[in-house]
Amino acid sequence: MNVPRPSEGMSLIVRTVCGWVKGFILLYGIYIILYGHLTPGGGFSGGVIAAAAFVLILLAEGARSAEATFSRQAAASGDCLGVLAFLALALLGLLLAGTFFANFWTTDPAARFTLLSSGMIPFCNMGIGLKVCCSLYLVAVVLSGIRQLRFPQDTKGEPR
Amino acid sequence: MNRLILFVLLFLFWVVLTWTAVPPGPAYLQDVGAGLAAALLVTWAVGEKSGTRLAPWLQPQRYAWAIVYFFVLAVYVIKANLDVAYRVLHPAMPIRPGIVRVKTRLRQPAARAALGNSITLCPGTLAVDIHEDGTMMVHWIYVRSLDEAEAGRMIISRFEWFLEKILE
Amino acid sequence: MPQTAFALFTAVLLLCCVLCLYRIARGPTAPDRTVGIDILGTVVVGFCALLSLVTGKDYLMNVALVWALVSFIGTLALARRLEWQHDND
Amino acid sequence: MTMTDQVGLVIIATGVLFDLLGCIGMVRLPDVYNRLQAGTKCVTLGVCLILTGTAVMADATPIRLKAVLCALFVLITSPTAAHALARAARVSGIRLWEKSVADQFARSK
Repeated sequence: MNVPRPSEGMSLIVRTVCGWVKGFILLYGIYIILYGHLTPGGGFSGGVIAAAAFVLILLAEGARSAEATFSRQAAASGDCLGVLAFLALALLGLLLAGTFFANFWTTDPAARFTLLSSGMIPFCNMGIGLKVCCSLYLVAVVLSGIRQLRFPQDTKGEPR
Repeated sequence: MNRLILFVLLFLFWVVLTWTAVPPGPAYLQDVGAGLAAALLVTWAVGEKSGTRLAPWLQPQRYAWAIVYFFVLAVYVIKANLDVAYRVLHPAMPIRPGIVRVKTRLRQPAARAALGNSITLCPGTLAVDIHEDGTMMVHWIYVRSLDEAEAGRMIISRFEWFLEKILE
Repeated sequence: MPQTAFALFTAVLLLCCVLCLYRIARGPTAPDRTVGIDILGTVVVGFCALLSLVTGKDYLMNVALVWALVSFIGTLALARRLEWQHDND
Repeated sequence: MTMTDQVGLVIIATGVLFDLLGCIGMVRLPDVYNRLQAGTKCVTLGVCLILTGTAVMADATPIRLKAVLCALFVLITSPTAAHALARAARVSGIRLWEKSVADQFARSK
């Protein structure tokens, strides 16, 4: 019997519908991240939704397509970058305003309920969102049992 | 081209998402700018380089047929629901299920996917699988014909005609 | 009058959830249970919409959208697992 | 209670009724594929009708727009999920109900 490999996708209908909705899911995740200070949501939940878009690609189109869209190397880098950005913002608060995590960029109180009305909070959210998105995607990759698919630098032959 | 279409659609989606109850003021420019940036980012991340041609997107008759198709599909969906209600509430449950094989002449993946979803929503049928050559496996709740051509006439011809005009 | 109607709708939707839970608990095979999970997820989207309508809060519609999305991806994951489980045995 | 409210209530009531029918079908019918048929068709239409009713009745524009988006999303993804499940069930060897008349399934590739 022809054994399907994890690197293959699901049937044609699922793959096509995945191609239609994946961009919108990712954009929705970014919307939740950016508007975290105005509506419920924020870095973590938005990051989860953005990761869901990539997990959808991993499930429907297979590991190879997922690797081409969002490689594990890039995910690992994004993971670290998110944490570092978050920490850098906290340290900037320490440097510029004297307290760890101080909101050093105060905005006009009259301009409430707009996108740039809460100083550094959206930027912190972006850092958290990047971190959560990449981490959860990596978790899904590891759990989906495609460990056989090697990183480019340590592969010898054709990846399975 | 594919990326351009995706970008426009994503930006429209963003505008719908950030729609406010009050008429937008000058701060709305921030929303639009963030939307442009986010749509660009998403297009770069998941957009495919090749595939779709732009020309079919600019033919207005396709949109007109799509709207007609939507209403036709709505009628079939309501019929399907009444059909299910009849079969479920009837004490004897008049079902005669089976998986039959039909063949579609549609070529484009998008058209095939739309066909599969349509026959899942229309009375008594459920798409189970589709092969490269267009053979579809359909689960039918009340099998009326085991012949490939006749079953095809009963199940998919009514949608194929529309989808050929919209997506092929 | 609308309040009574909404209470009735909620009761019926809860009944739907109970039926889905019955199928999840009872279903003889794994795909049966997965069907129950899929349908339960879709019913909950309707629940969120009703809640959003009653309370007038638009963020509950966000919850409905996210729920539809996560339920879809969860069903795909379960379906994919069923396929693999058979093939790797 | 205005006219639009009444229309919206009727739409939502129809949707809830179809939801209930779908769930009853899911409990009563004999095998996975039949359950999937009843469940998917009725619950998809039911939820879409509830969302349409919400869009008709709601007084804020964001709720309306998001309800329409959500209805479109459910309309596209719910049949796809049903298809994936049916294929997975058939591939993993779940038999059809014993009174079924045909099984012409053949696996792709």
